[in-house]
Amino acid sequence: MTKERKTPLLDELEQGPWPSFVTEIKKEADRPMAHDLLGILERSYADRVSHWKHGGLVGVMGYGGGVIGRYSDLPEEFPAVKEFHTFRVNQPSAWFYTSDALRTLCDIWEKHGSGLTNMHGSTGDIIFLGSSSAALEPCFAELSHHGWDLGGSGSNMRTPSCCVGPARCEWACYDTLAACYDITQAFQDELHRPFFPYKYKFKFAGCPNDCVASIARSDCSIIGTWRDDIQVDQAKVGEYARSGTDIQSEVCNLCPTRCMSWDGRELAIDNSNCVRCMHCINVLAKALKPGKQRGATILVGSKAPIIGGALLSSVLVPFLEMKPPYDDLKELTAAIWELWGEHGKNRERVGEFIQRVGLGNFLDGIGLDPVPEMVMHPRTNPYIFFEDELDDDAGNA
Amino acid sequence: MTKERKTPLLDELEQGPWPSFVTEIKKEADRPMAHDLLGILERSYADRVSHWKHGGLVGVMGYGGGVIGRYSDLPEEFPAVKEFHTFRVNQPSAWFYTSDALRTLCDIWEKHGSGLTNMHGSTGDIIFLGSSSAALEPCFAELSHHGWDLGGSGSNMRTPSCCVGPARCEWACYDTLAACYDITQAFQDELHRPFFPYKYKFKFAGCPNDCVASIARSDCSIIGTWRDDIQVDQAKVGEYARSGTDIQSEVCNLCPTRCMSWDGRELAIDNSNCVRCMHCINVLAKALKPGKQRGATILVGSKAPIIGGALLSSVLVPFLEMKPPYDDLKELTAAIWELWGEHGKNRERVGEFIQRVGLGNFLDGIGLDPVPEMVMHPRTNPYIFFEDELDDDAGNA
Amino acid sequence: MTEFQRQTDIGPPHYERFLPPIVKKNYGAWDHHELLRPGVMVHVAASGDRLYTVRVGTPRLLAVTTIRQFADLADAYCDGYLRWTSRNNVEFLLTDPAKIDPLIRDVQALGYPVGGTGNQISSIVHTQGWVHCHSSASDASGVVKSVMDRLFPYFTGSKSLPSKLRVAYACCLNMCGAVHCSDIAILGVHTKAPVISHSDLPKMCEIPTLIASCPTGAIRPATVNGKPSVEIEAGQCMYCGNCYTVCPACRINNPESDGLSIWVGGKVSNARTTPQFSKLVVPFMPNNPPRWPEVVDAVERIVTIYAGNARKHERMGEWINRIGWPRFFKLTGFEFTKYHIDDFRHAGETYNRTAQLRHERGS
Amino acid sequence: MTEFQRQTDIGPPHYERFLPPIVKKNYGAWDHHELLRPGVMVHVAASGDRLYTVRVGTPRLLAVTTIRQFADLADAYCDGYLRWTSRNNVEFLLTDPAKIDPLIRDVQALGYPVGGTGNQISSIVHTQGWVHCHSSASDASGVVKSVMDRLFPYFTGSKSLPSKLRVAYACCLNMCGAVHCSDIAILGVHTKAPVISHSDLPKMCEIPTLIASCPTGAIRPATVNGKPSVEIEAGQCMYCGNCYTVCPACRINNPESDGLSIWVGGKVSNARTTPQFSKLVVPFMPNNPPRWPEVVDAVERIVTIYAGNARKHERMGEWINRIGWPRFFKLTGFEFTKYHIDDFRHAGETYNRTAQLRHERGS
Ligand code: SRM
Ligand code: SRM
Ligand code: SRM
Ligand code: SRM
Ligand code: SF4
Ligand code: SF4
Ligand code: SF4
Ligand code: SF4
Ligand code: SF4
Ligand code: SF4
Ligand code: SF4
Ligand code: SF4
Repeated sequence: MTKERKTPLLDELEQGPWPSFVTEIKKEADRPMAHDLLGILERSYADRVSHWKHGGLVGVMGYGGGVIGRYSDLPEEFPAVKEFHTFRVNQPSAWFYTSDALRTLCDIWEKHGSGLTNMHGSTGDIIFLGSSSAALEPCFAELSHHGWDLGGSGSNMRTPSCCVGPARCEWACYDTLAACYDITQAFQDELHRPFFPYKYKFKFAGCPNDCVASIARSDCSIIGTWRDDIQVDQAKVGEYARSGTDIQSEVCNLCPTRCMSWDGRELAIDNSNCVRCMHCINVLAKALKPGKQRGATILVGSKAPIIGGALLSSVLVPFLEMKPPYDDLKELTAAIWELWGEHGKNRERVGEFIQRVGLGNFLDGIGLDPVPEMVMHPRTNPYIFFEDELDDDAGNA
Repeated sequence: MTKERKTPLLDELEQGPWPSFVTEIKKEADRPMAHDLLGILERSYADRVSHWKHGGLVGVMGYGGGVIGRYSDLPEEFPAVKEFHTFRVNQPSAWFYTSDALRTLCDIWEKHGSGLTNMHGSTGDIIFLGSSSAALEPCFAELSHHGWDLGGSGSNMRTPSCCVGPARCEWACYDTLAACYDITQAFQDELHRPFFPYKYKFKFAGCPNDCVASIARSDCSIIGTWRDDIQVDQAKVGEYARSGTDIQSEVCNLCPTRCMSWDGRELAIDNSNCVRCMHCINVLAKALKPGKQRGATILVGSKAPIIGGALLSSVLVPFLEMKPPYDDLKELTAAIWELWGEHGKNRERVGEFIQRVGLGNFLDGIGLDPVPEMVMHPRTNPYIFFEDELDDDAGNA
Repeated sequence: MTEFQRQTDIGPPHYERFLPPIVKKNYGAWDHHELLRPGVMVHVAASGDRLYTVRVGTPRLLAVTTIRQFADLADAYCDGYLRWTSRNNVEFLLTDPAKIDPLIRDVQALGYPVGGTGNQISSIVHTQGWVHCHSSASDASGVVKSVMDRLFPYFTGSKSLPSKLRVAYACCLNMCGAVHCSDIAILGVHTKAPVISHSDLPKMCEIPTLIASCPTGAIRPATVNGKPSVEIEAGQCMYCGNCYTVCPACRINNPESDGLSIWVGGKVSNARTTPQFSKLVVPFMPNNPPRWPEVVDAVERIVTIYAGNARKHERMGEWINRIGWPRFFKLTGFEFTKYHIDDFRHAGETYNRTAQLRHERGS
Repeated sequence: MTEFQRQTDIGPPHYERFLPPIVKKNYGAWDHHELLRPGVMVHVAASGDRLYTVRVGTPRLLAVTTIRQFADLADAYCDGYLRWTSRNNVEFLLTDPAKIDPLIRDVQALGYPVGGTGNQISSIVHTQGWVHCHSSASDASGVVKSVMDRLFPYFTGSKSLPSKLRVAYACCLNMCGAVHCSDIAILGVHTKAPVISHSDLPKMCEIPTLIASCPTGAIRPATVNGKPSVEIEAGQCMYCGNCYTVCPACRINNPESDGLSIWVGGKVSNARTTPQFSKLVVPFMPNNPPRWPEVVDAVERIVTIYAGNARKHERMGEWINRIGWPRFFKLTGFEFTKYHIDDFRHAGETYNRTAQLRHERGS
């Protein structure tokens, strides 16, 4: 259809055992967009520099997000990718699909765009890579007609995502898929119409293994945990021992609080000192299980480095039952959004906001009591801003 | 001599088993200064506030430090302590005395001052508590006549101090008394004539037990250590085990790197992973000893909180042989003083200076190569100030 | 196009539509799992039902052609059900163990490898690079492909590791991924201050926002050729590119000085040790497309030395903590420079505030 | 007074003049030591020589009368040799074990206790307080005396502890001691912003230095009654008193709002764990001379609970780390408030960045 491109540099990347993104692009290269993408990318490989420019405001009617605009700086040479916007299509919870659903998405995207995707973007969306401005509206119409909606971009709630959880994992301490879906639906307006100081991400992990890296990259990380004792099947522990697991060195010695002991027959756990790290359960998957009183720890504030350095989420609520309709979580979220919405600076993530105003003041603002679980340890510097009503409150219990 | 004072509040503090500072003051209260000190102190106890004012510049001729000026805000009522300055008399290494030397000091101080002391001040000096301005010169003349000199105050080197070390401790990895004495003598000018941005303290500890708290409160902490293997007498380890020490739980399990193992007969140490923490040696004092290749780690920068929060000293030189005449340490000190002297702000301790300019730049400035021992871990944020000559240097080895 | 009924705020389709029947039946009632071989695991439900998963590596960038091929395979072997993982692998979900081998054969025939479970290296979480983003200091997909070609045996399981090892890639300091918390992270870096187009700036950018965007305060207002603009104090710039993000007239991309850095020892899970940031190992390596051999060598070196030295269950950072950073640098041969010493806001918190040190016997 | 030969820069006397002969002989050649009983230990040299030490508690503030008494005792039992320790105890150095008991009897008769070795509580390192310093938020010696009266059995050994427990006191945030790294620290705190004497300020203080002295930038230049002065933004002041240190016209002392705070879990030694700062437990307790009962009770409570719960060799902070801060607050009954959450420069570094938490079974 279009004449073959010379892409000697990219062609190198078709060698080797790992599947090649170049091959993927070439699969669609009989159509202009992928064809020109190969061209402009080969140029980047030669020039060692990106040939994309900032996006500007593009999108679909009534939404403030969901599309990332992109223009090339070589529009004459590669006209088909002069405009090369991406759609962020909100993925289903835990990225389950049927073949039919996938074919529908492929059909739509082949019709309106490059035919290239990211399965998935880092936030979790289905990424449709490369659309012209004109194609945005019709593509969206067709998507939504088939029951698909866009995810987030800009200063709004971003597309929530979750681990596979109870759908296939024995360790899920709450229903990650349901919670993710419920929160996404409950906050459609916040997802689609930017009105926050900056982005706000949710990630739902069913247990402290955190298979969606929620603690590293979500403003609100919901990590499953339990309150009662680890369930132990001593007979099965014995089986592990007999079949070669060194319980002492592989399990007990790696427990962060060393709260387990093994006498060759019984595995004893001081559950009051267990920090629910999952390690023993991970190693002895058939013998040990999380307790039965399950819920989640809510942590806030993680993000990438810019401006003040990367943050991990930190504990806000040590334990929350995660039962539909998730009112506690929604009320907490509303309180955070209200405070941050009013006092957050432009482009200030909630984690940075908390650092600026201080966690203590933040708690005051959202109406939550301080608990020692929120900090690794109490302050070491004596620079305390005592408030006027200083007396019994701050004193001895 | 003077009529008895009513000190009902202070008298309370003569009750109880611990020796009382009030009793000490009363021991000298037949003379006016201690007598009035009781009076003004009783007043503070009643008023719950200090009755001392700032010092102003007082001192002895030719010295910029060694005396802390102090005036009371009740000069009419307590005329004898209207002026109540302290001398800082430089203590001998490790606070060893003969009875004769003490008597000489007492005679001098009884003659010229209140007869009250602190044995010793927190920095290490003998503190003569309470002298009039007029008595300063004659008191100093008599002190120096008898071989005693003043310690530091103000923005200078402060009086160095050291642990008892080789004089009575089996663990001393270098001669703390000699090093402390040598450095004090070598830098007499820096001790007596303030010309630094702020104070600079040395503390010498013979081993990582750090019995002078050097890592917490000296701009330069010299902490003894060793390079080779811990000396082990297995027979004596066995004796400990037989007489009730649980080697596994009391020693092996508390080793920070868990580099020891005990099979009931032999204590094996992976010395390559031993961090010279002293714990095993402390517990098994008769069986274990530091290695034979001894020296010290040099750490810099500790201080109290104001302004930027308290600091602990951090590693500058992982290992230095501490042999007289301590040229390495002196050269290092000279380099630090030169850089900090030129670029340090007024009232900026060297630890704060390093934080402000960055440890990397500080090392450049004093001509020391960076080594990984200086940090707990390499940087986590990507905000690297690359210099122009970026290439092989920063790259792959 | 009005044939389609445009809707808004409907949200994603309900996930239950996509769950295989065996999942619906045993939802929340899984008992345990076993790793059968690299890339293949079984989850056993309390009911006794067994769900087999075959994990397949992808380049993440997928053509619709490929997705359709996957859909066909799902129809052939999995009653049409499949999922993607949080690291961009495809998982085929089977109930019949007899179909595992045929499925694997077909998948491999299409060019996609099976593996990435357990202690294998899984796919590299990565970003857009020169394929789509304007601020990338290097390409993403190309570096990832080059590294994965080399690490391939660790994905398929022909080489094994003491624990999970997560590799991530981001093409600029915005770090669109979990690069800041990965066992090994490759990060695109700019190393020269942006060049300002003073003619474009006034029309493209708001000057106060631009000034506020700089973490180190390197940007100051200035009048250039009589027009309001800004200037950058080069000595204060650490090349983060945030100004470029908010203002296209501050171009930071530079073929000569852009390149890649390598970080290690981060993690996300709470297992054993708390989540940790990645730490700098190699501050800069040149941009050397199409194969970035220096980067690939460095990553392989780290993986090999980790594989040979760490203990079972010990993640990269846990291993390094046990042996200490000095030994890590010695073992890997990378140079420790002043760039490794933090000098940003909380730098002092990383200084080594103890005399607990490993020493080596002198001669 | 010209009878005396004034000299400068002679430095301290050489320590060798003061070393007992047994120390000179065995200098650097000690083999081991044993704690014989509280306050008494023996150091055994490689030569077989045995040096006995008797450790005696003092209030640190000593009258020359007392020092002469100590000198007399040293003559009677120790050939005139004695030393002070880094925590202000006196150590009598004996070679004849038969003299230990008589010495102890004499020392105790003078009113000074023997103890403070091994895992006993040693003397409280402290500062000047109302005895000598202008910026003290409370007295030092009086609080120390009151606390030590209560902790006395832990000094003499009639009560015992799992490990060393170091208590320190400082009367203001200047922290003239090791308060910031002590197992238990008592710290005098101001809790109201300084009151400025605008009439004195111009003559007593340099305004730029004063402004620079404030860690939080709360001090701003102002003209008051036509004269240059400063004003303090009360909401920004955290009462550190640094402005008062540099400028007497910024008086911070206040009988109503000055008081004491309590901190725990610091340490200095590198044994087992690295040196650690002390952490806040009680933000404020009123100044209640002459006995400060609230403070004494709180300290005793902490010591008792530590003594009853920690394991052998476990310092205060090590124990708390093992059980976690939530349990420490629960066991001791102190309230956890927003004041316990750091909000200074590196505050964020103390937030709990993990899901590793202890939970309690619900009902
Ligand atoms: C597409 C995606 C990368 C990918 O290849 O997958 C992406 C792409 C961009 N991100 Fe991102 N981010 C993507 C996930 C992330 C993540 C990971 C996550 O969400 O789990 C992060 C780190 C976590 C976090 O939120 O901090 C991330 C942190 C950033 C930042 C830094 C934000 C910060 O507070 O530091 C920026 C800068 C900005 O917002 O201006 C940014 C900005 C951008 C922009 C919009 C660049 C820009 O300034 O215009 C990129 C558009 C690239 C393009 O042309 O396609 N992107 N970005 C990811 C979204 C796909 C999706 O919706 O599923
Ligand atoms: C006497 C002594 C306390 C004691 O009772 O023992 C003392 C007393 C004073 N110190 Fe100190 N400091 C004393 C050891 C310390 C220590 C401990 C040490 O040296 O090991 C520290 C903490 C370590 C450090 O250096 O950071 C210490 C940290 C301070 C500070 C805070 C310095 C900082 O950088 O944060 C100040 C404030 C200042 O310098 O303006 C200070 C200031 C003062 C002043 C001069 C108050 C002032 O601003 O005028 C005090 C005079 C009290 C008086 O009237 O007698 N003093 N000061 C100690 C000196 C005795 C001696 O020479 O042996
Ligand atoms: C499928 C997936 C969840 C999903 O919703 O997509 C998943 C699934 C499982 N994870 Fe995971 N994890 C998945 C991403 C993660 C991530 C996130 C990431 O890599 O970005 C993490 C955090 C990694 C980190 O710490 O940096 C993660 C940390 C774990 C851990 C903790 C490992 C550790 O010791 O630190 C376990 C426990 C184990 O493996 O023993 C675990 C265990 C598991 C188990 C065994 C859970 C179960 O019983 O089913 C699943 C099979 C694991 C396997 O691959 O062997 N999963 N797991 C993700 C597969 C990604 C992939 O394609 O490779
Ligand atoms: C005499 C003195 C040194 C001096 O030059 O004056 C000294 C002497 C000894 N110390 Fe110390 N330490 C002395 C202050 C310290 C300090 C500093 C302080 O308290 O301000 C520390 C750091 C405390 C901290 O970490 O906060 C200190 C931490 C140690 C340790 C480590 C304890 C630990 O496990 O953390 C040991 C080892 C041990 O006791 O097992 C030790 C051990 C020793 C030994 C056993 C060393 C020896 O073999 O002779 C000495 C007798 C100890 C005893 O009291 O039982 N010494 N020791 C100091 C006595 C102070 C006092 O009067 O109470
Ligand atoms: S986070 Fe926990 S519940 Fe979720 S998939 Fe991973 S191991 Fe399972
Ligand atoms: S879950 Fe973690 S903390 Fe709890 S017992 Fe198991 S290994 Fe220990
Ligand atoms: S610091 Fe070490 S050498 Fe010095 S007295 Fe203490 S234990 Fe002995
Ligand atoms: S000195 Fe410390 S680190 Fe070394 S072996 Fe002994 S306990 Fe372990
Ligand atoms: S990491 Fe940077 S360059 Fe890469 S996609 Fe994200 S914003 Fe763009
Ligand atoms: S690249 Fe970063 S540091 Fe440099 S001027 Fe721009 S915003 Fe500032
Ligand atoms: S701590 Fe403060 S009040 Fe006490 S002596 Fe030191 S400077 Fe003075
Ligand atoms: S007391 Fe401290 S915080 Fe308050 S004004 Fe003075 S210097 Fe500033």
